[in-house]
Amino acid sequence: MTAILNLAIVLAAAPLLIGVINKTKALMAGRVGPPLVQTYYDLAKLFRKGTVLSSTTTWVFLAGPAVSFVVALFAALLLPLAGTAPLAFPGDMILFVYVFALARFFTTAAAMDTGSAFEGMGAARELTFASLAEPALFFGFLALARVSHSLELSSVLAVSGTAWRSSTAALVLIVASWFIVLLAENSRVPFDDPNTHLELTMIHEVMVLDHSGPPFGLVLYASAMKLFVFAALVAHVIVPRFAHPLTNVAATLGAVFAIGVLVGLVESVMARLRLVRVPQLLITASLVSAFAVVLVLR
Amino acid sequence: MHAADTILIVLLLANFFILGTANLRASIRVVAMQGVLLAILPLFVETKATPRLMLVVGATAAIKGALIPGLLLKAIRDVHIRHEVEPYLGFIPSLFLCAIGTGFALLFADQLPLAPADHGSLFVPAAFATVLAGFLVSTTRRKAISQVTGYLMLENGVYVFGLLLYESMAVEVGVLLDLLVGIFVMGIVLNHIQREFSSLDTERLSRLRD
Amino acid sequence: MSAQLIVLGALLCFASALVSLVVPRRTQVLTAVIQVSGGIIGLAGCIAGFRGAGAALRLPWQVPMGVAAVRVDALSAFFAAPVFLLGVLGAVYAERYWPSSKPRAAYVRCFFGIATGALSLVLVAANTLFFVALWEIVALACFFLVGTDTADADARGAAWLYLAASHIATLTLFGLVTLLHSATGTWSFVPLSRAVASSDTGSALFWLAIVAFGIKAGMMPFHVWLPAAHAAAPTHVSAVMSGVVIKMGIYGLVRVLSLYPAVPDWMGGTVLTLGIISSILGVAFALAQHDLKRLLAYHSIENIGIILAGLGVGYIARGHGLVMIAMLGFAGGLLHVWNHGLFKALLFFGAGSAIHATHTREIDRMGGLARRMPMVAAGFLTGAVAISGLPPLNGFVSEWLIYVAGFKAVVGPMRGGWAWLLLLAVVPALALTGALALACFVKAFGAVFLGNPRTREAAEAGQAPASMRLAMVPLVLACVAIGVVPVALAPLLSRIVAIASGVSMSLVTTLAPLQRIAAPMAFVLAITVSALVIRLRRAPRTVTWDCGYARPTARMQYSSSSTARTLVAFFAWVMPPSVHAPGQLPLFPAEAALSTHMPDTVLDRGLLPALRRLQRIAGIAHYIQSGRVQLYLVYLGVTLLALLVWSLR
Amino acid sequence: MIVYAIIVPLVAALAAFVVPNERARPWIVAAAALAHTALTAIILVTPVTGEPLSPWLRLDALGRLILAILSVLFLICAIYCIGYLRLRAERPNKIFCTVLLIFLAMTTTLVLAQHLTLMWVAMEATTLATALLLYFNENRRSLEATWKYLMIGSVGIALALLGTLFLAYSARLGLGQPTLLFPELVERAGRLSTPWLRTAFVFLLVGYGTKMGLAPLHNWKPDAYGEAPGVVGALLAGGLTSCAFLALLRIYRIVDAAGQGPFARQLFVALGLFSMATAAVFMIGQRDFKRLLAYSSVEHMGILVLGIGLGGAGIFGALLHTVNNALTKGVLFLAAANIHRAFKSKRLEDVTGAIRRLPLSGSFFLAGFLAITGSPPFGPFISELSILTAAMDGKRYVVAALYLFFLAVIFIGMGNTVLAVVQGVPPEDAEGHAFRESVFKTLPIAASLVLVLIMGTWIPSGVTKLLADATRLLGGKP
Repeated sequence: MTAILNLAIVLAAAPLLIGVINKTKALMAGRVGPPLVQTYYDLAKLFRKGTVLSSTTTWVFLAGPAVSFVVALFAALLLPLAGTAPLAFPGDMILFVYVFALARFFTTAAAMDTGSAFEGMGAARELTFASLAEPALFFGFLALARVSHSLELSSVLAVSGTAWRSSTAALVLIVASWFIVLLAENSRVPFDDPNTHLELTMIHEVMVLDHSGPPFGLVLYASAMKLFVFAALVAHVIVPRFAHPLTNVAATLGAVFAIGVLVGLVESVMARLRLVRVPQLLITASLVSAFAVVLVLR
Repeated sequence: MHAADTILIVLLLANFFILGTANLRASIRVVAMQGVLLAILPLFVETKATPRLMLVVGATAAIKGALIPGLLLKAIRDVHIRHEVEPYLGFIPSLFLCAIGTGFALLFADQLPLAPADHGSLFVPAAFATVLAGFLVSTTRRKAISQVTGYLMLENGVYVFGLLLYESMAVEVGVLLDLLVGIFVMGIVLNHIQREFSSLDTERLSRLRD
Repeated sequence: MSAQLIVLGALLCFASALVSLVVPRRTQVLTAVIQVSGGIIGLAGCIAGFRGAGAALRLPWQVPMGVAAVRVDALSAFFAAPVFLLGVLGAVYAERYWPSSKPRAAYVRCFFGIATGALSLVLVAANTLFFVALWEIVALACFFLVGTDTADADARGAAWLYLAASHIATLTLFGLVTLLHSATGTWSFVPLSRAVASSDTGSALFWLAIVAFGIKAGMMPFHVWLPAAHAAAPTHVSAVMSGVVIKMGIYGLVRVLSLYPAVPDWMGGTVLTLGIISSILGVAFALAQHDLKRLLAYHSIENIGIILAGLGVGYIARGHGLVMIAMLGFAGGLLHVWNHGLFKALLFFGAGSAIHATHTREIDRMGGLARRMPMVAAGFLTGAVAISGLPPLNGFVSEWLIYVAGFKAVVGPMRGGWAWLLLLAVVPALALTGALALACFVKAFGAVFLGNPRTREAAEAGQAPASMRLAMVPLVLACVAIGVVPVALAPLLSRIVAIASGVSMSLVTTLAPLQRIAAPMAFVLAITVSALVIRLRRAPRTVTWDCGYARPTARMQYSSSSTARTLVAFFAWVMPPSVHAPGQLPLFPAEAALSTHMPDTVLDRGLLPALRRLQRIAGIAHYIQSGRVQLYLVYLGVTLLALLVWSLR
Repeated sequence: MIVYAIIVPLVAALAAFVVPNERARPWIVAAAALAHTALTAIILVTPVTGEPLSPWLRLDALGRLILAILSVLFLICAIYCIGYLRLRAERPNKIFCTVLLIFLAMTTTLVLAQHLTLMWVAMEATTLATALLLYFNENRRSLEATWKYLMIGSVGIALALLGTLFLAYSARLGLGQPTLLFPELVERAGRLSTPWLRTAFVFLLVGYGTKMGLAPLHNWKPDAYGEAPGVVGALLAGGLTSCAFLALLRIYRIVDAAGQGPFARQLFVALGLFSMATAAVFMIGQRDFKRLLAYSSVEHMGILVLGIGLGGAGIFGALLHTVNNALTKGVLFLAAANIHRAFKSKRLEDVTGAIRRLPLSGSFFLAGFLAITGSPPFGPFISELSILTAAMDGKRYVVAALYLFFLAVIFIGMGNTVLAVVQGVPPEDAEGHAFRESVFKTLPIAASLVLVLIMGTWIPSGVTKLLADATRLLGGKP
């Protein structure tokens, strides 16, 4: 039951999150901007379109979008969007990280499958930055697990008010570093510029250059959902847990869109970092969350 | 002063002479003289003349005094080499060393307990000293012949000690024979060395190395 | 029963070695048949041994002290099973990879038989002398296999390096067993008394074990022999060496530490530290390789590190009486022994087919092989996903167990001691290792099998021969099976952990949720991917768009070295690459070449220079043997005098 | 009965000397060797009779062991000689064959001798015999080697004689009359004069140690083994050294019985370790594979005395290692001889790819290397390990550590050279040489390799008994 609910929420709300971000950026830039639901239009259009494949590619090229799509949905099932997660068991947060790693494996492999210089470059960057982001994510989990004395996402993310009071600093640090990870994992500014047109600067976008039609739709949808899931992850840490599932959903959604707005703000006030700076920022994020661990341990 | 000791003192002096002389022939002659001295030494140790005594004396005199030196002198004559000794270590230092060695021999002999009969006798120190002298000769001289000479002195030293154990000296004959064969083989090899290198300088004999 | 079967299997392996020497080329297939049957019988024995405890047997071996006693407990059987499996698959693979028409075919088969046979006996030997003897025989057989191509100087060098390293290991083992004998008075693995275990003897035994087994297992910094050997050996041999031979080290370590009534913190801490170092640096070095087999070799070091990390967690936790964490650590580490054996063999088989087709080990001279040998590519991909520790395959299960152990350690009450603090480093270390491994294998798989062929050989590569493909199938199935139904292994794991450490509890409840999720996940993924592929099978095809490059050439592709460059740069502090770059280019640059190579820091920058210096010092001593007979006589005299003085004391 | 083991070779020597036919002589040697082995076998199987034929000649447990080794090794070498001398037909073999047989007779005498001086005489005789064997090639290098061997050996043997006389003197002081018969000395050792005994031991150790080739008394070895024909090398490294070791063991018995065992063992351990160290230093980067074998022999002599010095299980290990060392040295030297002859050189510069050029000899050489460095399933594995056991059980951890360290260094040093010889591709001109691996030139090597293998996998109970008796004689526990 909750499973269907989770899937429904993610499938439905993820594109809207993108819309929120773009809208925020537009407003900040003083433009009207595309409608909030623009992403739905794009997806619908893409799924109606035909597909052209590179003659170089093999089935791996198509596995990329498919896997990332499934994985995003799967990750949604691990989140306690409605109070408790459909798939909850001790150690599920490890699975949560590793399914995204699986998706990364296939998206990057798909990129290399085209045998193009740009897409290989994108893949290389994706791999590099992700391997720096992963420790940050895990340090966060470690700290939260310590705080909540549990290994289940549902309870780990249900940070009680007492916990907030007792170890505020640590939790703030975690939220901060996870927000950075969110930006990196979903290749937003300052790590990557989703709507740049200079391939040399891109990470995620450049990897999917050769996708078209439904597969490309899947790619877009998957990345939207991934963003949503990460936003939800951060949101859960912030918002308190309510008794009624639907209240929970509402609260979570609210927080998620708030984060979307925040992302939009960041993107409109910041410029892309030079690539050499990116690792430094990510390592900083790791150190921040590592410090959080130290805080909760003593 | 026992008569035997007089002979032993002469023996020791001979050591010094051999280390001191630059003349190859002379040194060999002196070694021969040492041999003769050793041969007659038993006569002063043992009072009654048994046939065995005579045999030992005779054999020793013949082999150590005549045969072996003869062989060596013949070798020198055959290969007509220069008659200098050509030492690595100068004569003065080697004499000095020999003196130290003799002193050490006397000291070391005192460390060891002796049978009442041998108390005060020079046999043990003389033996040690001669062995050391022979050792010096064979290590500090260039010519292969000198090394054989040194080896002979060494054997003489051993022989001196053997006289202390006159009772069990039946074996001495065997020892002497061995010595003879040994020198004989050495002679053969010397001969070949001469033929191959047209010299008995051991410098030529140091090609095998690491 | 199990003992009889295992011994019979081993003897059949030896028999195949003998047969290979006598039968003519045409009937060499006979050796493979014997090897395979021996392996199957041995496997049966292992499966019987999983539950049968302490089946014992004696083989004829008439030497003082030595008794060829064989004892099979679950631990031995657990380690022996992959040996027989890879023995079988290796033989099948070699049937076409090294056909009897090829030179030295009999040689390879002979030593392959000896290696597998002796190896399986090592794991069941109950007498320490017998253990050492077989141990060295395995080493020798592997030496001959690594040096199969004696005409090739590199192979010779690799083989010699391997022999020297493993002989040092064996000598250390001599010390270990003799010290054990003087401590316990027997030549069999009997538990140490508390007094001995806590004495200096106990620590000495531990350090000897670390060196002896560390060299064999290729843990950093004792790994120097491993990359070259794995690269030079025939591929099916590399698979066996990397899959099972280096696990001998793990087995030995576990066996010896199981003799301690209590493993102090510092021992567990040492194991864990070595594990973490090996895992991170192993994968870092792997990223920097451009030789496919060297890359896989360094990943062996990484995985040995993961195994050791698991064991280290186990020992430390057990020392603090945290049964659950200990159980998870041990189970994770030991299960990873199997997993690594499976997917590493799979990867080597795949790599072997690629090398077989392109006649090069250079990753950057391959490419596009997936279109030409799809089955091999699929197999390699499975292995790559598994070794990256990704769900829903077996690699994830073992790493997950260690992760959970790490998390539990953090969540649980704090303990003192540096060893305890090390536990907190496990999770981040694993995270970094996993991410880097993933990067490395995307790079490898992508550069070898995806994109456009970079050379003519790669372009003309054909489908791999049947036997080479066949050998990969069971491994793929095994990787999936362990990943999808891990619970099936829970009883076995608790049994072997009980033997290894005395800790005993069930993992069924722990693993059940994974199993509940893995199968559907795998199913959904498979369905979606295949659905998409089938739906678009008729999709129009054209040249890669790539922002409108009209004629992209294969050389434009992102090479494997460039993929890893940034990551490798992070580790320059521990592994400085040697770069041969053109200097300041003139105004009108002529043809210029850039080549980079990653020397092994320990070997090329540490050990070899040290050895050269040693040789120079030894050379100085040679003037002693100056060739002057007088001088020799002086030595004689000096010795005499010295001893006389001594005697006067 | 036993005395025939001496007489037969002497008669054969005479025959070899008078027979004019060059082709026939090697067969005489082989026949004599066969007879000798047969005699030995009969002697060994027949139980020890109470009454010895003379107080001077008797076969005790130690003697039985060494005699067995000697006889087997000589047989192997004799058969090899048939092929070898056929290959070297250009050289007259009259002296060679005669002296070989005299060598056999003298070593047998040495093994039987129960009287110190008789033993000394025999040892001196073997020295001289060996000198003539070394000179077989009659070129400058062999001449130099012979000369050095002769000088050092003679001086050493002279010191041994002096030591013998010291022993006699201590007997005279202690027992009244200077006896030199081992049984008497052992049983009444308690009353020997200690200072003289210790001095005597030092002199005898240096003297016979020189023959055995313990560092730093070993300097004649590399030259002699390097220049002598391989078969002579085998006889020296396996046979003569074992005899010298036997001499030391007999003397050790007396010293031990006199309560000076600890002192003697100290010296043994010191010299043993020093020999291993020296060998290690000179094996690193050794370019001449026959000299390499010489140093390996130095190493193993060191291991032997070390084993005795450690006592306990070490004595058994040392005796076992005497057997293994002799047989393995047979393999190594004979294989090396074949390689040397086939490549017309013994330097690494010219010799590589021996396995391709000589599949059998090359493999034997490699196997011999693995065996001598203590790899299973060969004999030395057991003996070297049991010596280490003695060190550990005796809590001599430093000795054990040094032992292992030297073994490691030696393995690396030796392996570098050996693998360079056997592996790789032979130079083109190597094919040109006429050398072919005939039965006589390979079968003996194979035979001794098989024996080494047996010693590592299935030590016959007879051999075990021999070893056990000898060990008991030396006061060790088998």
